[in-house]
Amino acid sequence: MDTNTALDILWILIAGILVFFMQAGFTLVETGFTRSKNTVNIIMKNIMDFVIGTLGFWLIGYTIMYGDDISNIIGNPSLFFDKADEMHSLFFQTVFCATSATIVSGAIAERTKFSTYLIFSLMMTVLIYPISGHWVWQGDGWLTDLGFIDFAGSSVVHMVGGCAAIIAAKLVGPRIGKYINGKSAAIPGHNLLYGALGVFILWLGWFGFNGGSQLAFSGDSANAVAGIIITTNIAAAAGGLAALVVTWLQFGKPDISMTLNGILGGLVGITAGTAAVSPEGALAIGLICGVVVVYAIEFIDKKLKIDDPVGAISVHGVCGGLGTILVGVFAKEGGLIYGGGFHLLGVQTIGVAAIAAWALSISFVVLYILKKTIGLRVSAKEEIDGLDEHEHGISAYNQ
Amino acid sequence: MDTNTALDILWILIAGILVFFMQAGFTLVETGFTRSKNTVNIIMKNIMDFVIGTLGFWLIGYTIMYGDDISNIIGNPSLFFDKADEMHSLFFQTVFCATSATIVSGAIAERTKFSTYLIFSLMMTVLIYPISGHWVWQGDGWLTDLGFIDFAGSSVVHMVGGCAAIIAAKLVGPRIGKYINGKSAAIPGHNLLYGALGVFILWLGWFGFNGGSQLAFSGDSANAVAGIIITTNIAAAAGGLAALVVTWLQFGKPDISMTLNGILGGLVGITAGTAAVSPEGALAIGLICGVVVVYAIEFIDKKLKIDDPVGAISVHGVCGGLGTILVGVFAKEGGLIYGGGFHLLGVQTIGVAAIAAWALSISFVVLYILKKTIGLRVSAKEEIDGLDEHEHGISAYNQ
Amino acid sequence: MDTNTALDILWILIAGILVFFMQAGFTLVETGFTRSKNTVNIIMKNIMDFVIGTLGFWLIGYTIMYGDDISNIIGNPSLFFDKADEMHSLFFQTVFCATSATIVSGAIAERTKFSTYLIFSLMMTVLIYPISGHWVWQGDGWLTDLGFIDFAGSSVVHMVGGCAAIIAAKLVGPRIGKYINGKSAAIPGHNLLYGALGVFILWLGWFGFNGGSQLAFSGDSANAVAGIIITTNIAAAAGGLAALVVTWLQFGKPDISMTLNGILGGLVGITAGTAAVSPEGALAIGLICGVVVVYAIEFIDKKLKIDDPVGAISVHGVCGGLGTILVGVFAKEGGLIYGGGFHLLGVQTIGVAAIAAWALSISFVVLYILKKTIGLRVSAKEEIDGLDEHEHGISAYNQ
Amino acid sequence: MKKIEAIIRKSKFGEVKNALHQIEVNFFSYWDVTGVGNEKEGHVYRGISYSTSDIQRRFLSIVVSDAFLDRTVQVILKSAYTGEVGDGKIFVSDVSEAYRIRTGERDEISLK
Amino acid sequence: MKKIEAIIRKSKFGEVKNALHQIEVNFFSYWDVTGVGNEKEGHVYRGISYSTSDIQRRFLSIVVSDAFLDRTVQVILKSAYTGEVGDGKIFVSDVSEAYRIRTGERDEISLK
Amino acid sequence: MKKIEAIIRKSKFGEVKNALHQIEVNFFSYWDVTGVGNEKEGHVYRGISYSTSDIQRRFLSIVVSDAFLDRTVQVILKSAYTGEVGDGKIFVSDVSEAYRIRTGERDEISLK
Ligand SMILES: Nc1ncnc2c1ncn2[C@@H]1O[C@H](COP(=O)(O)OP(=O)(O)O)[C@@H](O)[C@H]1O
Ligand SMILES: Nc1ncnc2c1ncn2[C@@H]1O[C@H](COP(=O)(O)OP(=O)(O)O)[C@@H](O)[C@H]1O
Ligand SMILES: Nc1ncnc2c1ncn2[C@@H]1O[C@H](COP(=O)(O)OP(=O)(O)O)[C@@H](O)[C@H]1O
Repeated sequence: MDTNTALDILWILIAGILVFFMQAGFTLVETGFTRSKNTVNIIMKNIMDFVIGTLGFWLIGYTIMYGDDISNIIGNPSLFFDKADEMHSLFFQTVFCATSATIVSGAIAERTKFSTYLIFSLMMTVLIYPISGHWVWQGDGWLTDLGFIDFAGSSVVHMVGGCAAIIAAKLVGPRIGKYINGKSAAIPGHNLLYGALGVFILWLGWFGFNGGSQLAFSGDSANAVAGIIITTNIAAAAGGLAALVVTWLQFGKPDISMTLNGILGGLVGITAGTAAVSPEGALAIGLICGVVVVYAIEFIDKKLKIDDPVGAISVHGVCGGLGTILVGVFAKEGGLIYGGGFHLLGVQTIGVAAIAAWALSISFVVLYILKKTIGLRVSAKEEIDGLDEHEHGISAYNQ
Repeated sequence: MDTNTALDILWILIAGILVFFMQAGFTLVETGFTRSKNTVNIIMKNIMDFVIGTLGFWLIGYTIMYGDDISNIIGNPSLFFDKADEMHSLFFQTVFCATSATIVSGAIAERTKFSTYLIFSLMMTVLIYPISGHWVWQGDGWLTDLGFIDFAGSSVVHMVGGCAAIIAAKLVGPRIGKYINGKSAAIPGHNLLYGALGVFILWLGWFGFNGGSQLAFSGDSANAVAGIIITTNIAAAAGGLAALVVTWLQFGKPDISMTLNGILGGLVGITAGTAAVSPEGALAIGLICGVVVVYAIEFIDKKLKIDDPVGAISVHGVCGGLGTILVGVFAKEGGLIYGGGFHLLGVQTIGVAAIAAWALSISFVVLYILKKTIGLRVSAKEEIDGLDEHEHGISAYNQ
Repeated sequence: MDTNTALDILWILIAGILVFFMQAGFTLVETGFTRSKNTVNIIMKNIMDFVIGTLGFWLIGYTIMYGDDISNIIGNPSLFFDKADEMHSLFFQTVFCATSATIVSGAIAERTKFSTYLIFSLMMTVLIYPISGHWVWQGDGWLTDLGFIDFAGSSVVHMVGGCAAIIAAKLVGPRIGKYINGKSAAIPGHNLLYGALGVFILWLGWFGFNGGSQLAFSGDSANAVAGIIITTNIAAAAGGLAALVVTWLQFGKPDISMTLNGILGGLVGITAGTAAVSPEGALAIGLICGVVVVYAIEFIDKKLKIDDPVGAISVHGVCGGLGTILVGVFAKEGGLIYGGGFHLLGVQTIGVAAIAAWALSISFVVLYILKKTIGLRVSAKEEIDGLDEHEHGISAYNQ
Repeated sequence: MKKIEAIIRKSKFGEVKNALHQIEVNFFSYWDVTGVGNEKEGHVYRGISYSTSDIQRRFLSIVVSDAFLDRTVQVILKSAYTGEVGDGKIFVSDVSEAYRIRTGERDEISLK
Repeated sequence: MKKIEAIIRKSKFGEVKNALHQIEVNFFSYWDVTGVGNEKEGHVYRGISYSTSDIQRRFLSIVVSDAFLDRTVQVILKSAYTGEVGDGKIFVSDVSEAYRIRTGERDEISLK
Repeated sequence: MKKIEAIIRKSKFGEVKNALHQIEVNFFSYWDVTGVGNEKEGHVYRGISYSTSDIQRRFLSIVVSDAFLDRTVQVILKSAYTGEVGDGKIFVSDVSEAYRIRTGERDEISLK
């Protein structure tokens, strides 16, 4: 193998390792933003996510996504993927897939049956995620043909997770005590330091998430990756700043949980266009997502009355879709403000709509069946006592 | 230096940095699985492990292991290793050595004298670990000559640590309150989130541990490393899945601490054969280790009545040995199920037996002397009050 | 781009990502070493640091530091840095700048106004740090011309942070209850595990901090980086060991918080000379800094009566300056003990004095103005109740 | 004046609190305790099944005027009830003096 | 002998403790409780503004001889005072027996 | 009925609990408190040596029928004893009413 190819593989593997670590970040964020009586359950869901993702994606998910194209819609599935010279790719795609699955976990935390969750997680891994992924990233998918840009997965990974999350959170219903006489109550997370550490780890992992999606490092890719890391970092910072300022002005205090969500919103938002926009564009996308995430959380919580303990729907669903569409505005080539007209913007919107339609409808079908069969939700007693005691027989914190 | 060599060194350094981070993972796992009154002590042991490992291995350990061979048994020792073009190797081997030493810490947690532990840790670093390591990895050792395969150290690192751990745990005796009328009591860990975060960090570090052991990246090594990362990841997932299923069936609840141990068991088990087996082989090894670790923990706890608070003996000792032997079954070249006959299996078994014999006997000698001289154990009062108060004069958690 | 250049950029980016993660380390150390009622505030300061650093350094700080030289004093500022082939450099320098800013946060923890802190953090980013940085690292600065060696920033990053910290801690005054009848009281940190995890993460990041400062990896740089990682690691270990021994002898118990500070002291100390000294030199520097940090903390606390909850002034300020000067003693080329005479030692001392003078005086001016205008400190009531309740309206820990 | 000490299930706290508010008992203090009693809880940890009678509970301390005693006790008896072993206990004892720190008011008047 | 139970602001604990030491009340136990009362605390969490009357407080339990009762109560009334809603309460009740475990000493003598 | 409040060393809790079980006192509640008293604990933090009289203790609250009072006190006195300063205290006071929430049973019968 020539040195350039080895260099490319090295970067993809390292980036994949960074993305792997995001699982720890998600675990921390979800744990920190929920109550201590459900900590074991949240940990278990996040771990098993990745376990199922690893096995399921290798078993069949990878080829559904990246196998030879069938009618621009789906890859040709084959079992136990085993091409020795694509192992780095299998790894990188596996950690992406697991990210998408894990997003749902936060939105339905503190009330969902563990066994049901595991089954849904498997469906994400082998069905929901790979199919829309194929449309965009396999090379022959119909969205690729249209010219749709989702560089690292604002839509393919995050919005798909966010769409599954909103369906799941709606079907499973709000936590007991969340809506009292139709008014939304605050249920503060039990350890905001865990939340913050989780966000730092996610931010770290995102350099691999976006940078690795270049899928190369040699030649011109080196500068491209450096540029991606800068746009990623600027958007994250801008998202955090925007959320801080908005909450400070609106509630009189700089709100930590919103600031953290703002950072994540900025990261999700830049993911689609990270390679296509300038640092200034990244600043704009980050600021927009940081503001939007605050209002989206309020809207979903207070108007839609969907109970999303960690804000996963807003962060991943809303900012994922929005970030993808904004590529049509800020892309240096083809973006609206660079004189590219409305073409790219249109394509981006179509792509977002199509992926969202797929993810929403298939999630609904799968979850509705699960609801009617084994059920989505634990009993009220289990929920009030905490899932840790009943589902796992141990509490996370002892003497 | 040519680019390929630089690329190799880059990978080795990055892998070493990842392995370094495993120290934090061990600290978190051990802390989380024990009681809060001993947290400072556990942190200090894990930190000083690495401090001693760094200094001792550089001082003399490295040359005992990798120095010019003397009778296929030991390297030619020299002080203050200082070859400018082997510094990447010194670093990579140092972090490995520290891993081996740190394993013992968990098995004897909550009751061992700090000063004694430091001395033993030094002996691990400059004596116990480097000698058996020399047999396998220096190139001229007698096990290398036999054709023994332990790619990244299931035996050399983990089983050696596990063997020292069982001797130490036996000699130091169980914690007060662990066996009441001969029945094993549960002493739950004080923070399972720390345990889980630790496992994530260890899993992360293991990509460096196994992948870095290729000791190269250029040319064909790139695909080899990618393959290693896949087998590592699959075995970890399989180990976690197996432990989850076993505990769910057996105790009626999916047990978090066993699932975490199952993941570690899978990782330890695959370490020897990570480069030699296929993904399917990794799946098998992971599943086997995930099941075995559950029963090994029960056996050691309930039958042998050896008190190992974190399961280090089972995870590192048992799965380390087992994983090494299983290379004889699953190795694509020479493995039993690939028609390779019993030769490799025999060699693997001999190697495991020899290394275990060395580690068990030398650990016994060292620890027995320590027991009879300065003593292994704190007083009952110190143990009941917690080591933090008496050994370090401060508790880990305050207002 | 040729492969060697790509390799260089790869290393710089990876090193930068590691340094980024140090922000999480600082957050954990500062949180762990302070009281739980101020946790949200500390998290917010550390996050906003990095947010401001990212935006401010890109906006103008980078060119003030690295822009075309004006009279050997300052770079030629220009807005919104956007050179496509220097993005890796912008990233690497941004994370360095944020490190310098974040040091101050710890020294003034638990009593400082959040809004004031944000303004000061911006001043660090766009004014204080870049100017002295220019003198040493831009290539045409007056200290570069003198032959001053500060390879990775013992002075440029850490001592500058430490100088700002001492001024800030002095001007903001001690925490209520810290000095009772002129006697210093102990205010133990609320979670030493966080502190330890933070130190592990900082140690991890330091491999990128020092290793990345080679700013290349191809050719001879590979071995140079490996050597840097070894000297970094040895100095850290030596610092921890020295602090452990000193506290054990002096207070009768091995003190965890001093041991952790010793490690950080060793890391800060080696940063200037990491590429210039031998492993033995690193050992010496680490040991010296580990001893000095213990006494410096005592001196600042008990004699100067400056309240520095995390020891930032001693770790970063004292060890930063000391480590830089010690290059004049231990540098293999030009160092005193290698027969290089007093020239280098003199240059190092001048450099340290100049940078300290700059950082102390400009920090004083900025902070004095802030004190007289919007004020540095929260009200006594806010401080006693905790900053989390009043500044952020939420406590970090809930049920 | 009487002090009512109620040891209840944590999961029933919300109901008890609402019920108290409904009869205008708006002042009390509570904290978490471990209770030892008839109830046993089964756990499994690392392959060891064990049952413990040390169970997390919430302890409420409420000082009321004599006139309020009965209805307060009744309301707790009702709202903390599940009927399963482990519902907890209520203890009543005398309080001889009471003060509101803010005003210095004494006894019954300090409880309003 | 009397048991004094004082529920005070956490931020006033230092002052109360010093004041108690000054009148030589050097023995007591304390823990953190949540208090429900007149005081309300405003919070914002994720865009939801809410106010809670569940506030962190410190609970002091002090057993004193009858002779010490008055001055102890007075000292707490004074040192825990801020004048704002939420200063807390003091309750006094009878204690019939007291023992020092170390010596087996009983009643008043065990309190010295 | 009597309420026994015992403030003991955390490290003695296991023994006390076993001793109570042996005389069939199987019902009580406990929580962790900080005790201020004669005992001093030396600490060093970051080079500052200090000694504190604020020490972690366990607080047991046990309501028993009058008949059980003596033996319960005796058993605690014995099992919590080390002889060193800081063993703790036992306080006894009257309880006028007791209820078992599960059954509504009152007074002595609710304590069985
Ligand atoms: N005599 C007692 N003194 C103090 N606390 C008690 C006493 N009896 C019961 N409790 C508390 O009440 C809780 C519930 O009692 P338990 O015996 O489990 O159920 P039940 O009252 O339904 O029989 C116990 O866990 C304990 O906290
Ligand atoms: N009747 C009571 N029983 C037990 N605790 C009480 C009672 N009344 C007040 N408290 C405690 O005292 C605290 C302060 O009381 P609050 O009504 O807020 O202020 P104030 O006493 O100034 O009116 C409460 O949070 C609660 O912990
Ligand atoms: N008068 C009191 N009121 C409440 N608690 C007390 C009282 N006296 C002692 N205690 C508790 O008992 C503990 C032990 O008392 P201490 O004076 O240290 O030891 P000893 O009883 O052996 O002299 C104290 O830490 C405190 O928790």
